[in-house]
Amino acid sequence: MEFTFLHVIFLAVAGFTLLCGLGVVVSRNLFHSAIWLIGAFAGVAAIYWLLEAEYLAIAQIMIYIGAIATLIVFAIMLSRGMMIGRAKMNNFQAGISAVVGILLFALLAFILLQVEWPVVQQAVVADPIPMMGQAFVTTYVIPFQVIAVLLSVALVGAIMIARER
Amino acid sequence: MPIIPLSWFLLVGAGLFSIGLYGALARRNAVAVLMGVELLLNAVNINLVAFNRYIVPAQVTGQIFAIFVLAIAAAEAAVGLALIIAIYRTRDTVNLDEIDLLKG
Amino acid sequence: MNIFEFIRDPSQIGPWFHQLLLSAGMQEWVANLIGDVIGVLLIVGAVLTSAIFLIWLERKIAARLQDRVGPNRAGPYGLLQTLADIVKLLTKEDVTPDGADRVSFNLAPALMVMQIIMVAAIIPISAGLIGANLSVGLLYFIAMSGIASIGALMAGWASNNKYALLGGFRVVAQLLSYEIPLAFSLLAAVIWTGTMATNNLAMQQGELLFGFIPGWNILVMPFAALIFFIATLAEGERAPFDLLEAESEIVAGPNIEYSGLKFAWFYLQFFVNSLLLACIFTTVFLGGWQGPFVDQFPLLGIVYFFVKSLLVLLALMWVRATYPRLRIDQMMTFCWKVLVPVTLVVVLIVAIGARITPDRSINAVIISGANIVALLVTLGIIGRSLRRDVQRRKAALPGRSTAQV
Amino acid sequence: MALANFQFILILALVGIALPFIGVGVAWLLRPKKPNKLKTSTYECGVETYGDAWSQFKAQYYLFALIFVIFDIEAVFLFPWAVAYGGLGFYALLQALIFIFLLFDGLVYAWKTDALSWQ
Repeated sequence: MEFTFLHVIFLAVAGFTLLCGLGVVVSRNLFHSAIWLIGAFAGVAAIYWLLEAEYLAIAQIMIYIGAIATLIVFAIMLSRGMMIGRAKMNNFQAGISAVVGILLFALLAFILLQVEWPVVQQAVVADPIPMMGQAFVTTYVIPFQVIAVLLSVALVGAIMIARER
Repeated sequence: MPIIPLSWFLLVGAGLFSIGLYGALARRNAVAVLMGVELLLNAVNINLVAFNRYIVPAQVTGQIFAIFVLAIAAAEAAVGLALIIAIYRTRDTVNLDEIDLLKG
Repeated sequence: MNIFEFIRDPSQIGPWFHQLLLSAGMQEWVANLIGDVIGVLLIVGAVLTSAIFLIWLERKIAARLQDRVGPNRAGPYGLLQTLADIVKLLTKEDVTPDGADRVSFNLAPALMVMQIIMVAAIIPISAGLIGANLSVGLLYFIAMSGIASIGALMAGWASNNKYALLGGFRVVAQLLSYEIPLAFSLLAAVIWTGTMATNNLAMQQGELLFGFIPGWNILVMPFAALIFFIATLAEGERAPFDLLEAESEIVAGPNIEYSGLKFAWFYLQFFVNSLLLACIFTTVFLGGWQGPFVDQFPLLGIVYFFVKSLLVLLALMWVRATYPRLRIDQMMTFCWKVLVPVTLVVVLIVAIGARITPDRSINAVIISGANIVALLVTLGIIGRSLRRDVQRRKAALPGRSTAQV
Repeated sequence: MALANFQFILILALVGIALPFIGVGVAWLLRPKKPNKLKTSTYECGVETYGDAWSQFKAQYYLFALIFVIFDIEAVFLFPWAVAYGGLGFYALLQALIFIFLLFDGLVYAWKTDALSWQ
């Protein structure tokens, strides 16, 4: 296999993403966790772009960084004092969880390096965005409408729960 | 033509999934657990898009699935954080091992 | 390639330079990398130099509108004022307050600057003369404003100052709220033009309706353009929506604890952001670089583009220098109870109108008419509810004149 | 094409995030550094600072962010639809109308429960 500049970019992006992911779970300060999380989201967006899914990369930045991360930061700030590193950030099963995580990664890595994936050597479609738009209102029209229902139910539910009475 | 091997992307996905799992299992704070869950969903999305790119590059199925996952993740975060705020308001804590009302 | 070709069509310079590097024996990826780095440096340089000019322009125009002189000491017409300010800001002591969170305190201004530099990449100043003509252009622009709100929130939190945190909350609430009408008025334009890529948007607007009217989106959907303009005022944090720096209430917004160059970055973001918003308005609604004879001489596109953008920017400055500040409840109510529903209606009008007849010109007239009707109806409803509001308050406060209400 | 754009945007992002730090570094060489207790204390309009700022804030802000998130996702679904709209039939318009209507519902609910008015 030839090692190109693209591989270097990929390794840098992947390393950045995993580093930020680790930062999220080990940081003692919850606000710093949120900042690491934003970094991880940006890294995942870059990975999407490397997979030539431009639209998804931007949707990731828009929804995860622009919306979900903001929500998380708001929630952190709304709950006073919970972002200052208290004595314990982890619960009693932290050690076991770490072992489970490492074992899971080893298992997954072992499996997916064994499997011979049926990779197709082909360029992506030239213009995926209209294809997606079309799929939303034809092939995937039921999930599309179910998502609309889900979103409005989530909106109603969350307002009901979070409102100050 | 894809240059980077598919397994590299899958490895990143697996790594992020394991990290997210650790975060979701080990953290005490409810918001931190939620962040771990978001990492899990992201890891799954990487796999969806990678399979789309390498196995059915002529279609956009994987990307569409990933967008649905994105939407569901946002709904989950919105409701989850609303719950956390409501619990914080009544119980003055967001540590999951102290929220044990159902244990009676 | 001869020099006249360049002058006629400056967008040829990129491919020409690429060929030059390749013929010098470079590998493909090295040539690409060098080309990209030069492009990036050009964009960054353009952002920084435009900021210097813009700050002077804004101060001068605001002063003239308010019957003052404005900067007039440093250089002719005070042109060197901004340079003097830069020297001052560079040599100012940089104070980090006690108890500040150092990581986020330093990261916040970087995010603000990153946002404007990223957005500058998708501005087509002439046919094909653009940093990156992304197929997701407009959505990319919307996504980047999310980075600015994270930056503001970070700045507010990191300062460990109550005013800063309150300012951060306010600015984020404002940016998020007004992003919805912004995004949906852009959606209306995308429905009509059928593309999100900024350069293609400008290109599409070159079509002539009925063979002689320019097909600019502002003519097809004046109401959507107006909504976008209002949302622009809020996204640019300009009066009447400059609540975040309400000096009398919360001192200066999330950047209160910043000094020296870090403050300068916030300042720069504010001014360049306005220019970029004006550029996006020009690209989406005013036909971008379109104008007479632009097909023969693409260089003219640059002139047209900058004239249009500066006119929009002038309108933004005019509003800023003229109107008083809104209260936060008025601002949020106006966004969610007026702009958002109305924007959805405009999207529906454009979506339905684009399908009524097979002839685009006739559809454009129908959409345009429906837009104006919707605008008048909206104004009527707002007027009636305002009158009712005044009457209710008058009834609640007997014996007082209306002047105090 | 996507990858060529990616490289450009990546370099742009890196330069964009590095530039402010470079600027601050240059300023660090030039500026005076004499912090004292009074200078680095938190600004609070001349009065002594009481407590830290990391205290609790209104849930109202969260509600607006929440409604924003829902509409943001709606935009992500509707933009590809808008790009494809020219080549789609009447059915596509109908489906999008239902989609927008369902979310409009949520907005109406928020309006009716007064979540949209600033208290």
